[in-house]
Amino acid sequence: MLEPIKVGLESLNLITLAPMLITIVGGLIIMIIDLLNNKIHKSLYVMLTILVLFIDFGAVLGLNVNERGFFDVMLIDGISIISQLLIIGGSMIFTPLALTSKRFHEYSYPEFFALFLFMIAGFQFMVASDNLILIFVGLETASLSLYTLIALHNRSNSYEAAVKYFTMGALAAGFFAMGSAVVYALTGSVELYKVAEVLAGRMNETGLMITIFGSSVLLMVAFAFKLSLFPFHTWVPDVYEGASSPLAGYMSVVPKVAAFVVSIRIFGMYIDLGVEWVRWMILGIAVITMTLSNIMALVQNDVKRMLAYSSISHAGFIMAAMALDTSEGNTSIFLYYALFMFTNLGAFAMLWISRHKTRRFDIDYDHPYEKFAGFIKIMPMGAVVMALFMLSLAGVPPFSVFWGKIYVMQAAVNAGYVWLAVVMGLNSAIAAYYYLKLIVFMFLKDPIKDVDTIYYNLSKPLMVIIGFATFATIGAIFYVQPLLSYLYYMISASGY
Amino acid sequence: MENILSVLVFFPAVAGLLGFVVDKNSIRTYGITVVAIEFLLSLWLWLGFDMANPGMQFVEMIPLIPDMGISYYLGADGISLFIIVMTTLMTLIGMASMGETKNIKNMILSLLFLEMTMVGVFVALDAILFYLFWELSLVPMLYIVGAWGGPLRVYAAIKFFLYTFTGSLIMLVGMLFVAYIYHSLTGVWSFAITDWYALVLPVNYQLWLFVAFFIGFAIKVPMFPFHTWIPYAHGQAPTIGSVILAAVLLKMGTYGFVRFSLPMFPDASVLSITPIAVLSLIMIIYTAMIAYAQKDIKQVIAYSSVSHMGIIMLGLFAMNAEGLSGSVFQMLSHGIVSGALFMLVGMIYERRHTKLMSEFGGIAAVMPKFALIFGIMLMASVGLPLTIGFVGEFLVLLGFYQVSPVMTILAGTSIILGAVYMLRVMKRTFFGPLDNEENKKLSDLNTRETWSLIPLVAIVIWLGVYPKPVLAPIDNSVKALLSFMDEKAITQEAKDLIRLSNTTKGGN
Amino acid sequence: MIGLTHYLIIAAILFSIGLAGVLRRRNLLMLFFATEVMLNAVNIAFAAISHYYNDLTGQMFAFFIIAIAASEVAVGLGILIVLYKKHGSLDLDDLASMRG
Amino acid sequence: MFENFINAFLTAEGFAFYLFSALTTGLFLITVLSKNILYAMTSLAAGMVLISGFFFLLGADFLGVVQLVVYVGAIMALYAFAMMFFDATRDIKEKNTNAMLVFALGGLSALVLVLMFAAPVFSENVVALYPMTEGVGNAQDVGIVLFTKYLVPFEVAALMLLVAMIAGIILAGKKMDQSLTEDMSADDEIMIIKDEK
Amino acid sequence: MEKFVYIALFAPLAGSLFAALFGMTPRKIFVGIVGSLFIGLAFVASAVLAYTLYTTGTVVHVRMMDWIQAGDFNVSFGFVVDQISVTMMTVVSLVSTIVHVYAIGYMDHDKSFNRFFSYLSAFVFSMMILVMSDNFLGLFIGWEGVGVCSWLLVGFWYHKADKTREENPSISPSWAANEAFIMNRIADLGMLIGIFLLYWNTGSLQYDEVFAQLPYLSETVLVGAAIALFIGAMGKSAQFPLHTWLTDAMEGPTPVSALIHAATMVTAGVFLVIRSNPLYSMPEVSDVSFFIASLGTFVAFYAASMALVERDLKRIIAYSTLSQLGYMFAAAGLGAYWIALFHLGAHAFFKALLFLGGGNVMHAMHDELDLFKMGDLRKKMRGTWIYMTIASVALAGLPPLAGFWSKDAIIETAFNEHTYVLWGMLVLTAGMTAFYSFRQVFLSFHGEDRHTPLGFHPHEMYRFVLIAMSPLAVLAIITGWFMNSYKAFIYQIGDGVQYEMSEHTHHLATYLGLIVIFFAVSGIVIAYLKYARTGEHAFRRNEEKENGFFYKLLKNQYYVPKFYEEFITKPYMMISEKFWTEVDLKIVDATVDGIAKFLYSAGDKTRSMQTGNLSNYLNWMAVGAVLLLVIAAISAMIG
Repeated sequence: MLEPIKVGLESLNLITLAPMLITIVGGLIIMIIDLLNNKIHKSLYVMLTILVLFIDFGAVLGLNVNERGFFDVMLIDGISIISQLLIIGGSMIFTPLALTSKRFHEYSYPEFFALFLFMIAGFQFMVASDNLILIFVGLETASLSLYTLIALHNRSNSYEAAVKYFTMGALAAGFFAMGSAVVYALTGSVELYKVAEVLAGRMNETGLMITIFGSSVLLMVAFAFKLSLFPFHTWVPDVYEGASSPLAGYMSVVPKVAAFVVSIRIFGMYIDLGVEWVRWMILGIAVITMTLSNIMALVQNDVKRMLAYSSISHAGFIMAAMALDTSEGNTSIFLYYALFMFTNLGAFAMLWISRHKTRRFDIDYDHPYEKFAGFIKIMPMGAVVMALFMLSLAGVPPFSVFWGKIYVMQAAVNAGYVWLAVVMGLNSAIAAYYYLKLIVFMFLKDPIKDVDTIYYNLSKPLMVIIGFATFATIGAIFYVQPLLSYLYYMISASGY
Repeated sequence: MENILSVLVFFPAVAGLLGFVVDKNSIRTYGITVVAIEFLLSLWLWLGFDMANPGMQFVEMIPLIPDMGISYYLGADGISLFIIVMTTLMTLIGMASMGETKNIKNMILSLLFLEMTMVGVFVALDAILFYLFWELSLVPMLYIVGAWGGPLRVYAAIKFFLYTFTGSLIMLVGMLFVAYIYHSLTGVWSFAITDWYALVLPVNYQLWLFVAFFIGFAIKVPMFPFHTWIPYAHGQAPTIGSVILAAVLLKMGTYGFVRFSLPMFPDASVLSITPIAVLSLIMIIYTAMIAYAQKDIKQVIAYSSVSHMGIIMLGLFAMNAEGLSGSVFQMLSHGIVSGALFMLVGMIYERRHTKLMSEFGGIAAVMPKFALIFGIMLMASVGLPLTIGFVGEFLVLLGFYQVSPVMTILAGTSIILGAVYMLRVMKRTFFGPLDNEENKKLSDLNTRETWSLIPLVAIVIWLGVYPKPVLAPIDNSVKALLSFMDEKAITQEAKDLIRLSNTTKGGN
Repeated sequence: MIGLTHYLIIAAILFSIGLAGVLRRRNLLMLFFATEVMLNAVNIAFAAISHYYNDLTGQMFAFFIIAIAASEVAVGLGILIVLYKKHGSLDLDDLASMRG
Repeated sequence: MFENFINAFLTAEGFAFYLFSALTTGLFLITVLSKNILYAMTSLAAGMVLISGFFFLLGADFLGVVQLVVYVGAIMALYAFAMMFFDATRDIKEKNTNAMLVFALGGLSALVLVLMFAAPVFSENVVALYPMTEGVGNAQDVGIVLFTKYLVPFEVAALMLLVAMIAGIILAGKKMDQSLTEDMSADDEIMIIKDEK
Repeated sequence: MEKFVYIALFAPLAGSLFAALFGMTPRKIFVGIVGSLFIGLAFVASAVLAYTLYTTGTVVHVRMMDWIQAGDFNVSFGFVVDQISVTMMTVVSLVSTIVHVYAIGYMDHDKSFNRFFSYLSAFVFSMMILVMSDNFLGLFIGWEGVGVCSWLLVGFWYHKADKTREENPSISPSWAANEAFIMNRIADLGMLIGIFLLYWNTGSLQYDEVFAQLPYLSETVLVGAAIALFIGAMGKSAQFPLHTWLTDAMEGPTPVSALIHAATMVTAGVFLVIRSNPLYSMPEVSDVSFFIASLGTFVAFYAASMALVERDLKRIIAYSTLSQLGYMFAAAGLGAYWIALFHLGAHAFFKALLFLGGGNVMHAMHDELDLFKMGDLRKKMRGTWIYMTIASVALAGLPPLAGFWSKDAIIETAFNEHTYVLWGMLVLTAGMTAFYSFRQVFLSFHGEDRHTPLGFHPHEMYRFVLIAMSPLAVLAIITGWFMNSYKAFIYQIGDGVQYEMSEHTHHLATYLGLIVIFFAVSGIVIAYLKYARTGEHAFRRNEEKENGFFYKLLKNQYYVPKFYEEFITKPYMMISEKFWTEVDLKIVDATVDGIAKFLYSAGDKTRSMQTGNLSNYLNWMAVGAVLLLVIAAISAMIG
């Protein structure tokens, strides 16, 4: 017979669960409020969400580094903390975009905000564990919420986007499961630290390499899908186009941060084990991704699709850094996303406020370049700010993304991959063209029509958000140092 | 005022920000006042500059991102001092003579930001800071070319931006690599150029890094075969754009060679003398010939710029004080002269809305003042003694003669070919019968135009007759640079060449 | 004796069948069937490995996969419903309003 | 080789394995190949049942039951309702299918996966972290691990199901039928932001 | 003495700037007067310096200020007044003064009168720098300065349109100006190279320092420097093959031709060789020196031959200038520097006189220069006729006029150096010189009146102009008489410039002189017989002869300008066009754009993978996954 198991609460280290619980409870509170009174304005939910996230943020900040909890399922190491901070922070700044002057469909649902919070909880679980099961469950929780959030935009395009994302996500989930199965077959464990131990002992067994490679490939497919790497990126432009701008901007940052954390855990492990092949596979995919998406972005007619391709390219950029498997490389991922986040927030917010229900400029697109023609004449500040974001994305110093970019390239150089840095440089040059294209439209062309209605959606809170994004983008030079040393400390503390 | 360099850099930018609130009708006065103050500040810098000290002065250093070794590090030496003064001067004069009326506010503000980046490039002693200003300078220029230019302006603007951007990204990789080496040797991260100077690199590293930096700088210079953006940029840009572009932006490239390539990679520099000289020769001769084939006055001057930049490049790689000082001096001279020429072309364009030589002829009769000033600048451009153009060109050729007499003879053809295309412009535009009806009622320069050109004429003659106040500090710094290179070079060949090219036989 | 390999191979084959189905299907509903096939194949693998290592983790994993499959179906069908209401069709080929 | 096969086949486990294998393969092939959604679904359901057979065969009784309950009971029921909702019982035309590509990819993936699994993945050295206890029922065993070690994933799974529920409800809900996005064609309400001309 | 140096130097500059102040205003006569006074002042200062030098023998050396200092290179504005430079200064300032005064009359009706004086004075200033500088770079300033002034003055009537070469061999003033400038620049490059060579091998550009180093230099350096400097001299002194600009430069106003293209600037090349006499006297460079002499002789003959058939009054004088420059180079090349310098001075006087006389004719004939349209002008222009005759006699080399002494000395030198071929050619050329000079005099002033039928009503020049010209006439007559005292004066410098005929030559001097005189007289006689007579012997044009090969060859300047046009100018234009349209636009630029276009079209192509069809997306995903798996399997198997 089984002995009754006694578990002390102390040993569970429940505090590790606190951040996720906060978001979940927050989501439930919103649902309950809705039950009690369903005539409430969206701004309440927005603010509630931000408040919950604020508490969450504090809770994460208070966590100690390198703790495990709950039978070692929870892992609170440096990257888990910083990635949670990024996830929460990103969510906090994207949430207020709901506060447009015009109401959009999804924001009339309190469930939207509940799902949003659940999604964040899912991401948090994903990053705060090295157990493939929890990662998988967290991933799916977040993904399923996200699919729903996209569909809630309630346009024909959003359904299409949701279906595409969902279907491909289901396929990716299959690959993830299969990959985990192979890992499990190899090591008898799905906990990565254990996996690493066992694998290290089995590296020299003959005939096993094929399975090791195969396991990495299967997992790679799942994460390449999430990270939108070639050739698993095909959903990105369509989904971004179908989703609302805030969500699209959000998708280009937060889910990727979560996926990167898991990728670091998994593929970093492979590379640490000496499976150089994985490194080369990732490098190859990364280089193809950034190049191909760049040249595809060149020919886009819609700003949002262009930004979608650009986010693919940025992801490829970062993926290359991940393949380096150095502390600097890993730091650069977070630094990059932390900086990219603000710029992206600004760019998508600018798109968001110019969004109309009907397409006024182009039958196919919401945000064709023509819409922004002659912006400088219509609203100089708006054009200047948008141009700042574009320049930042293009990597023009001293705007935020530049610092991320330079750090990534420095990491590549330090790891001995000068060619990679050169490829990155050339890619940035190609990318500059399409960012420039928008600037050209805004500054160098004459307005086409409906000049007065472009900033349809503008509201005070959005102006604040954009202002914040602008300051964060311009002033990056002043906070890069503390950010960087914090990130680097956290990452090296957790041994990556 | 120890932090005068910071003031110099940020004063125009702050003024630019504040300028957003200034009323559209007063913005021109505002802009001119600001750049005039900036010019006075740069004169103050000159005044406070210790001419006898060849090293960096007015140094400011504030660590910005210590973890990456990036700091806010400014300083000026004899080489940068005058380029800064020239920058502020040309901005002032360019703005004062500006005839644009369309969207004047945006133009003025762009110029102010542009001035910040230009000054920034020349005072930055931190590689990343340098890169920052370098890249930022593209943005206002893009706007100026793209918004106020000719029919192909957008193409020209994008080409200008992307070309330079691409090159500088390669350069950035080079910078990162140097920082990496610095770190692996010393354990400290640093992007400070002065720290980098201390690095002694193996020759093959030097060569690769030299190439990386070369691509960045060569596109900006622009060296053959990377020069094709410039005819478009100049051809399409508004007058002020061309003036700034020719006077200052091109100098960034050559300045980069002096600041980075030469002291950091002395052996590679010595090794690359021949390839660079060959490219420079192609620039000098080939573009001079192309200039001769042009039909548009502005294009002639644009191509002549390339040709003159070839001379500057040649001087940089003469590896002796004569050539290097001459080269730096020639940067100033080319800045002033080509700036003035572009202004002149702009003035005639404003009157006739064409720049084609075939449209003109004999206008010296109706615009004598214009013809006179154009003639003076033309003569300075072809390097007439006692004008500013001669000193630099002569010293460069003199310096390079020690390296290769044959190449110097080929390069010397610039004094012939330059005269050929320039005199053709003069003849076809100003001489001959005044037979185009539209030209008969052209008005001569007005007061504003005259007074904006007269300072330039004065400088052209003053520095041609008495270049010492400018040349001496340059020479000081250049000598220090050369002895530093000699000390640092690791191959005997490089040492020998640097020594050899600095000694005259017999005498003294 | 039936070894682990046997189970794994049947799992591999079923997985590939599911994959082929995903690729082949044009009807979204039937495409979802194929994804179920894939997940089920993985479940077999987990159960088998679990059995041969005498370790419960595999069964746990399979258990969670079943839960995930269930959730996916719920969400997937929800999306399909809104889509169907709008488009009146579940045919993949009708879904190409965004491209390029 | 063949002898081994015969020997294996002749044991009870072996017989069951091969039987289930053949049947599941066949059924799932019908699922992915059939033009009739009813056949496809039925065969899928049957295949699920047989897979639970595998589980029982492998001693994962609890899993087998869950498989039957969740898959066959819940999921298939959902699919059945959906099928009826979508009125998808008619034959589906599979247009534009590049059969070659599909089978090549399917075959290739099968080949590579089989190659992978044919490698000696099983190692005697691997020590079970959560061993099955001798003489204890599978359900009990599972229960203990699930509510200790995997309690967090379990709860997250609950959250996931909640999410799925909410999602299903709101997506299928009536509010999705019309757009709640405000009509923006009312231009007279437009907030005009423009530069002073 | 320093103040005289500065006065001589800067008085012309002051005059120029003064005139420039009124550059854009209508004609003001006082501008011309003040300008002339300034130049006169310079002459006085020069004369004082010359006198002082003659009496005391002290060389004045001033160092005004630093100019270029870089590295070891150090050049200042330094001026030296020694026997050589003071000769030049005096000649230059004297001729300039006269030309200035002359121009007041000549440019009377020109609306750009003030501008003209500004340029002319600026030219004198440049010329003063050229001759006074104590270093090669200072010389180069003047060298280029006179080039620019020449450009300005040749192109003074810039408004004239281009004509075809058949209509006007010089095409147009602005064309001729550009040609002059560019051709000089070609030579200047040579000179610059010489300067570089000297600097890097001696460490200085000061004449005295450079010359002090000469004995220690290798032969290569010496020869190189000698050749390079001489190339510079060839351009400025219009030696073959860089000679075509000089005749074309006659497009400028006549005072300009007199001052720049006869008396002063074109002799700068000779001056350079004389100045650098220590270099050219080095035994290592004797071949170069001999080449200089040979080229000079050749040019003397060559130019004279073209003058034989020329009909344009000014161009004839230009050819004669060219020819006389050849004489000077012959002397300098043979080592007789002081003789060359003496001829330079003498030539300046009579040639300026000749030009100014020509200017009078031109003025009278309303800018018509065709000799065949003149004839019998002496009745209407007596003063001019006298001047022209004096100058022509001097040029022809008849005693006792200036030309005889100096030219005879040169011919004698050629004999003395045993270069009999050169001697022979120079003697022959002397005859030709006499012929074409008097052909010109006879055609214009004697023979039948051909101008009245054509509607010309010539009149004599202003009296003050004629008076102003008189010093030149006097000098053209008497200069030669002072040859020996000049010799003593210039010998003060030292060994370098001293040149003495050998005993043998000295012995034969009289005979040699007679031979020259014989040739000259023969030339004059032939010219008289052919052109000066009236009535039935009067000159008639001979169509047949004018279509003859030799006539046409000479008339077309041996087709050299044509050759330049066909083989240099046109190909250069063509290659330039090709470089622009074919190479720069179609290769270099197209490559850059090609990269961009390639990327863009690649984007367009890859874009098609984004079909929007989910099935395709799934296919991509599966293809990616399976491909990765296959690669993984293969690479694992390989190792």
